Amino acid sequence: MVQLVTAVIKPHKVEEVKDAVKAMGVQGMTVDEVKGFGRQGGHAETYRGAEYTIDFIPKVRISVLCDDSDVDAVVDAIVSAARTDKIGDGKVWVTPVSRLVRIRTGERDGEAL
Amino acid sequence: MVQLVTAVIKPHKVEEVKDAVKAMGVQGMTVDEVKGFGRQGGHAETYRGAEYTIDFIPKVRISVLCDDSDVDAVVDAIVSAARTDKIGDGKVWVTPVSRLVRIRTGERDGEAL
Amino acid sequence: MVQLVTAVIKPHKVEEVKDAVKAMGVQGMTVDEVKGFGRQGGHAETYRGAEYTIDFIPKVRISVLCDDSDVDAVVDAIVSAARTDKIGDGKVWVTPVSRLVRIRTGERDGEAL
Amino acid sequence: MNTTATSAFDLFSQNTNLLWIIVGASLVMFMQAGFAMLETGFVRAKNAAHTMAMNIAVFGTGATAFFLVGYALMFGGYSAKIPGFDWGYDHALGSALVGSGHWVFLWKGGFALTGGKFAASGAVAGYFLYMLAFMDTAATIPTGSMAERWKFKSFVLWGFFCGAIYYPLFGAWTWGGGWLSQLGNSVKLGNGYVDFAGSGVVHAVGGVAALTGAAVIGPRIGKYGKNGKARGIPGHSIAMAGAGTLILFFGWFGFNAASTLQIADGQFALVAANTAIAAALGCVAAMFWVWKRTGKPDPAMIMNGLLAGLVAITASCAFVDPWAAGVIGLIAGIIVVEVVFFVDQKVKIDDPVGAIGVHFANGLWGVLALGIFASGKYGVDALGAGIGWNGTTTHLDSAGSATGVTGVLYGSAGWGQLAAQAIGCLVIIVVMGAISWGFFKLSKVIFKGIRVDSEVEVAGLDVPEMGVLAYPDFAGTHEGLVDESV
Amino acid sequence: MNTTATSAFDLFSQNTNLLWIIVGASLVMFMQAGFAMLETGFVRAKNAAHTMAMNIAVFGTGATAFFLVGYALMFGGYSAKIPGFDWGYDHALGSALVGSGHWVFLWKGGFALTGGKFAASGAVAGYFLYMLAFMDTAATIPTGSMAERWKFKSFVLWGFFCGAIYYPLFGAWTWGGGWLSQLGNSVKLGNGYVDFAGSGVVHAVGGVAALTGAAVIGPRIGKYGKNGKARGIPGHSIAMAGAGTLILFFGWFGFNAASTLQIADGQFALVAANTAIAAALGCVAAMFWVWKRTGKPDPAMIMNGLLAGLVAITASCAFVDPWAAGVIGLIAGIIVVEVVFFVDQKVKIDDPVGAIGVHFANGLWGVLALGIFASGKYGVDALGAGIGWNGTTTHLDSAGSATGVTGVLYGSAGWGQLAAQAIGCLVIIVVMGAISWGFFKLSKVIFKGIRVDSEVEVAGLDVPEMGVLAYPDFAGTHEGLVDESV
Amino acid sequence: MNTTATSAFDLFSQNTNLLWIIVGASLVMFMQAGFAMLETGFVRAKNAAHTMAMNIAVFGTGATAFFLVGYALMFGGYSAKIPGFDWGYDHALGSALVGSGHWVFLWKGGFALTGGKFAASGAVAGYFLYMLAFMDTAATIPTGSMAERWKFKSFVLWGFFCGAIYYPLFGAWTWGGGWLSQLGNSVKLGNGYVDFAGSGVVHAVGGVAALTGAAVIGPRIGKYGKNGKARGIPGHSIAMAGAGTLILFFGWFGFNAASTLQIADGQFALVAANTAIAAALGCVAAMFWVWKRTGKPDPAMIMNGLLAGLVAITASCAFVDPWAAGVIGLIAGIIVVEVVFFVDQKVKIDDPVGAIGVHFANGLWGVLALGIFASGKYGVDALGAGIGWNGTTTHLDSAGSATGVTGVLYGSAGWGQLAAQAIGCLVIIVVMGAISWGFFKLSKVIFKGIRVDSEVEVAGLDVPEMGVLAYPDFAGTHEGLVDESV
Ligand SMILES: Nc1ncnc2c1ncn2[C@@H]1O[C@H](COP(=O)(O)OP(=O)(O)O)[C@@H](O)[C@H]1O
Ligand SMILES: Nc1ncnc2c1ncn2[C@@H]1O[C@H](COP(=O)(O)OP(=O)(O)O)[C@@H](O)[C@H]1O
Ligand SMILES: Nc1ncnc2c1ncn2[C@@H]1O[C@H](COP(=O)(O)OP(=O)(O)O)[C@@H](O)[C@H]1O
Repeated sequence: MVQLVTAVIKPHKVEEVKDAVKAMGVQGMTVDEVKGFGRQGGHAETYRGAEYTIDFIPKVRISVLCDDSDVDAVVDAIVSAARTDKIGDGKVWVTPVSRLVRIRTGERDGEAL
Repeated sequence: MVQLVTAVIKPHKVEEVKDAVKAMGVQGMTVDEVKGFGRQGGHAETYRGAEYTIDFIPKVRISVLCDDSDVDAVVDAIVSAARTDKIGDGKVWVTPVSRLVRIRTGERDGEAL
Repeated sequence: MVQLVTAVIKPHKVEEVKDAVKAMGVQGMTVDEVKGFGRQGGHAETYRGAEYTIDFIPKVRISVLCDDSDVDAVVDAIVSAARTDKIGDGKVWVTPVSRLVRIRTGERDGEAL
Repeated sequence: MNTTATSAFDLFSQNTNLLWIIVGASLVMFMQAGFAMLETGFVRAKNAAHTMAMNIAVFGTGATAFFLVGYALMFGGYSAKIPGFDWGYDHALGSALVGSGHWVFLWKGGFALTGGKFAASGAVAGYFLYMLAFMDTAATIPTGSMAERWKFKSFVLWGFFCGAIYYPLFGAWTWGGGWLSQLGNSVKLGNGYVDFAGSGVVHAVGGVAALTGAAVIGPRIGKYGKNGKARGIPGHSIAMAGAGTLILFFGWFGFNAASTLQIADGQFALVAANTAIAAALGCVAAMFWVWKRTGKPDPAMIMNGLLAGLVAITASCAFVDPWAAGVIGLIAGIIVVEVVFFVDQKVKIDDPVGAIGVHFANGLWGVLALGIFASGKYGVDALGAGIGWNGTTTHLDSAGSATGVTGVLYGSAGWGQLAAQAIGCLVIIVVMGAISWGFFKLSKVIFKGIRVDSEVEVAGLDVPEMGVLAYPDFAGTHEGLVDESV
Repeated sequence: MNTTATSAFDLFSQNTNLLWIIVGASLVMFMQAGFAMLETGFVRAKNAAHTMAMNIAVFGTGATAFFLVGYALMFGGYSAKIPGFDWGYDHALGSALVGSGHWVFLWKGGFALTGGKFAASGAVAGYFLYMLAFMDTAATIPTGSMAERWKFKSFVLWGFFCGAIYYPLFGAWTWGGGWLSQLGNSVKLGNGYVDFAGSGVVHAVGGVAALTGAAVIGPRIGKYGKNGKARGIPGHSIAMAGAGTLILFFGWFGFNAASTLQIADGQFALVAANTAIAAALGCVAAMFWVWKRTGKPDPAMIMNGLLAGLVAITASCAFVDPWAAGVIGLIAGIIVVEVVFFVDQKVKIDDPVGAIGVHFANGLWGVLALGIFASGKYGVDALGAGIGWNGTTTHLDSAGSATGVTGVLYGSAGWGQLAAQAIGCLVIIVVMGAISWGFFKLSKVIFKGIRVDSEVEVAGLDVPEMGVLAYPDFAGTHEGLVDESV
Repeated sequence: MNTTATSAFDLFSQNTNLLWIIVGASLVMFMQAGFAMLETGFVRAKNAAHTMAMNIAVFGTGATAFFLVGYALMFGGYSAKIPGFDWGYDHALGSALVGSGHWVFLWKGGFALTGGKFAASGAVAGYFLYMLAFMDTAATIPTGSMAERWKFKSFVLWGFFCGAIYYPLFGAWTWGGGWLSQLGNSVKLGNGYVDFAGSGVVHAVGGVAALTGAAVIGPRIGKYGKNGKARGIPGHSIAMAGAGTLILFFGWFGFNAASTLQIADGQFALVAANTAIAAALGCVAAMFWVWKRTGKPDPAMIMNGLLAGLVAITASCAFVDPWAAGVIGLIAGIIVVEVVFFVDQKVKIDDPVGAIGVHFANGLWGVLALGIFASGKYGVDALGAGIGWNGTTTHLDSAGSATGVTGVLYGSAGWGQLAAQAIGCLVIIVVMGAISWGFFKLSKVIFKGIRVDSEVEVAGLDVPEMGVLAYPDFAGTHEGLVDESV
């Protein structure tokens, strides 16, 4: 079976995480830009004298589909590559996938990875 | 265990939903900009005389990881904060999460929230 | 019960996929822009003589909530509409949804679609 | 034959003067591009097409009205008083519509540039164009302060109103030779109200409409929190705003230096240098001041500071020494920061681009500064024998000859000049303020509100009002495109 | 000594005339920035780098060709006919290449600005520069109508072709003193084909190439739905397009007013005022017209309307009264809306920026409008004793003296003028249309198609053709970066 | 009466000359908008507000310093040597501060434009303004090469330093009549160092600071991979950069053509034409060269090529024939590609905008090219009887009369000129290089580093340094807004 590993990380860590995941033998991933809100908090700036807060902080979300058997390793790889030990490093989580298809070939599940 | 609550809402409701979720004691959330297509439908405009349709309507997607025990409350909070009673208010749904890690500390599952 | 069908496809296929899904009777969908990394690989360009690689390729992600009973048909519809038979066509996967609410009305699960 | 040579020279030199006016007019017209980029950069992306469209249409509407009506009301009886021009000069085309003698309030004659002399005379056409460009500048100022919420329909009426009546009114009183310009003759106050290139006539008059308009229309949704605290709503493109600022700076050389209307003395060069010096000091002063006040050198304020220096020097640029231009600019840079903060946070009038601080406050400061720093060296006889600047002959010295425009730093005679300037400021605030306030109030009735619905405002004005997205290819620029009240 | 004084004055006044030409040339050259921003704003983000690069490279390629070859073909035998210039004026540098007498079709002489007089003479250099800038304007028009699908290679050839041959051809026939300009002498039609600053020579000639080019290259993928219905494909930055529009407006003062080529009479000022008036009315007319037609005041049409007014007044700006300039602009504003709609929806030629409506249709309207509204006051003797505008002496009145350029509203003599104008229009449509059509057809053979592959077109031309993204930091600007047919 | 007529003409012609200077100064000042858009377009979105703010503040700081101090050091003893100006010309206002005779190194006099003549004289004010605009150009060059990492505080000091000392120093040695300009008199090298509009004085001097600054500050994080290989870091808006390029092109007509400082001969027109020709060839050459080198016609290089042609022709534009202008531009287009590649990939100095290739390398090429291509036709007596260009009388021919500026292609006498040019280049590289390097090294001590923290650099400088986002409404423009080291 296949599972979906999702991570929200700091943007400047994308390259490193990508390399780490690739090194695991995972063949692909999908990323998008998100804004995060958490312990890290935002900060206030002034624009022409009036304050405004930037409270959503830019993050990158990474989605990796992988085999059951690889999930642990992928999660660990992401965690160690994305870690800066500073607040705001983000989260990784795993959700079950009941079916997967590769559009080009119609291959399914593990085959489709 | 942890679950993932996802909501697609109207953009101008983000602040209110954020406040409502925060008020529930949830410590973080991740948002991104999406385009929605649904009952609300799009609308046609003209550009130099030729019509074009804007049929995907901007929405904001909110992802909140929370404890099993908080899921109901979080869903309700989002629903009531995001509601305008007009078509296009959006949806909230819940998916299971089999594992969660906080990157900074390596804490897991409920601890990682 | 309800499930979530997610697809990562080539951007110029969005209209066709939308039409195919709509033709299935599905009432709505949510799309966002993502960047993909996979077999398709990236490519190198030069900017003022120095190389740089565009290794994340723009894709569109489509999320469709639908009834258990429709999942197969929706997946197939997406696959056939998005297919170009060329590398990089993308993936479709299905994840379970434990609960769904329509914000406007509070309707739940199948009702909320 | 010698005579012929001389008169060929006279004609040619007059036409060279006219050339300078046309080059200057083109530069001032180009300022519309600067305003367009500055204002559009300072609004949110969801209102960018609306703001840009206003900045183009304001020329169209304002110019049409000024062409048909405004120019005739402003200069009808005075014509193009371009020095050394035989045609046009002192040949009244029309006559007073309201008032007479030193107390003329409006003129008439030459509507749609028709009438004997108009069609034939390059001089009148050139003067018209230069004045048109100034009108355009005044007209576009409120599009900034009222941006992100103004109904396009209502804005269109403003363009016609400003070009036909609003701007020509104060214009007739000052540059048109009307009552304010004659305060020197009528009540012996210096050379009368003196405003070389329009700190008052253009900037403060446009600025007071920006103020009353913003007050009448109310603040943008979300500008003031529940506690009433002002929130910053950053503009969507600092880069665009910066480019606009530098275009305005360029255009200002036409605005100020070509206001000599002739090149026979080298004064236009001093004017240009003073303009640059005041801009530099305004920029630097605002940068350091805002840095001290908020901890960071806010780019929007660096831009506003440069423009503040330009607005402030505009009235006096031909009458002051370079060091004084520096001082005027420096003070302008501080004023703009303080006024923007004050209006935003204390008065709670919401002005997305800082138009009130830049044009209104520094327009007034510029008018007054002339009464302080004018050195008396210039403006004695700018238009020919016995005529002081602005067509006055007053302020004769003990020997009975006309004196240059003199501020209080250059002799006690300057107090009269300062008084004339203060009267001008008062008239702008009270009379032009009331007229523009009345116009916006009346517009409210005509258009059932001059402000878009709150749903439209939240969604962004571009689609509901203009039918286009400013940036359809960029993610996240429009939060909610449609009127969601279906 | 008196003689010396006189001749010093003569020399100085000639050089002042030349100065105006150089200032004007700079302004016209700056219009390239306006075109670049307008066109780039009106295309999708995924083609923005390609469109911008064309707008810069078209100057490079076109100017190189015009310098080496084009100027010689256009003016070789005529030289710089700048009024009052002793050097250059009436001193033929080369001779006719094709034709003779009133029927010259091409000149030769002064290739690469070499040859006796060229290197020494500021007058020739200045005239060359001004003409270069006009050529550049014509050359850049098709980059708009063919945007978002034109192979860069094929575009490069167009630049050289336009600068070397295409533009100089019609140029030689008109401003170069060739057969069209001599229709007054040869077949007694008014003053011959008269086109003051190039509604026809520049705009319609560039515009017809925009038309044939867009026809040959075909519509963008997705422009016409399965049912054949035109779909709007909004440009990626209304703000950028608006700024470009206002830059063009600014540059137009150089385009039109400096086309007097001298300042000895004040005519340049009337020209400038007429230019602004037509722009204003064009803007307002298009705004209201499109508002009525579609329900919203489309910003793209407000911009196109202002430009339409400018294009239309260009031919006649020196010959008409201000009221007529207003009427010409007003009609232009309506024409542009209708033609853009018609071409887009009925003719189904896809023109992303509206170049056909603005430059082609209103270029022709401008040429004809001169035959209607020219007042007869100007153009009698613009170049010296006995020479009418365009180097003709024709249309002598009953007393045997040359008359000014006169349209049908000012006497039945105007019908000859209108006929000459109509012949000019016909030549543009038929001859220049055929040449440009042939060029694009031939290019298709040379480059195996002048259009990029459909995969590239869908992906956006920026990466495949130019190797860069226009906006790499912004999400969503490029749908599919790569040729996915691997 | 005849005398009066004559002197009225003299006065008027002098003021017309002055007008050209003011128009030119405005154009050069507008180049700041071009630099601002070019540089901002070439950086990443996360640093756009910082880059734009530098481009505005550099005028403010530099101009303030030049007004207070720099102009006095550069011209104190020389005043405004504007041809035909009785006031100002040859009337020393101050005196040498360092050096004497042919070997003056700095002047003094006229600080803050005070002192007898300054306040009164339009001529001095106009000359000051023109020189101010050139200084501004030099000052803004390093803001490009050091962009995306320069502490704003440290940048502010650069502005003051450049305006007060750095630029005036080399300026005094050349245009100020100092030792380099006198090499013809002192050591008989041609007409001394000749640099018509500043390929060296402005571009190479600014460019060498861009080089030393970029070297001292180091490359941007990520510019060089682990293997040391250069990585392209594409700018965030090719469209903005392109618009900036075309603004610079426009401004360059003021830069070069108004450097004649008078219009009495038609030379300014030749200068303008040469400027356009070199730009065209530079653009085309760079396009084809980069196309061949990398497989695609990189738009950034098309832009840099056009600018390279402009920089290279700047020194010699008044002294060469059009064909030579073409050759100089063509070579410049190749140089810029090669130097940008070389600096980036071999020398490994990181210059985000290509300033070193454009301004430094082509500035030097321009200075040398004069020594090769100058035709000897101009510069004999540009400033009055017996004075060669740059105030020299040297290089008398066998008949004992002064010769024009002559390069090696026009006679062996040219070798002296080429030597003078080479000395100028050497002084720029060695002396100005050392001074600017020392300044940046010293700044490092003063500000505890002139570079922002790496966290700030990765996050983007806009919020940490300036307190704003350049594009708050667009997704993905700022990677990590905050200093995450909490
Ligand atoms: N409960 C949550 N649900 C969804 N996303 C979360 C949640 N908590 C945190 N995040 C995401 O993780 C990012 C980092 O979280 P934060 O609390 O700031 O630091 P840390 O990960 O070090 O605990 C946030 O910016 C947000 O995007
Ligand atoms: N089946 C679906 N799958 C995924 N997203 C959906 C689905 N239906 C609706 N949505 C999302 O919810 C948004 C609102 O839905 P819509 O049908 O317009 O109104 P309502 O939520 O009031 O029923 C849509 O714009 C879309 O983003
Ligand atoms: N393991 C994966 N996890 C998440 N997304 C993936 C994965 N593999 C591929 N993708 C997504 O699918 C897209 C297409 O994949 P690719 O391997 O290039 O071609 P194909 O789908 O034809 O196998 C990628 O660009 C990426 O967005």
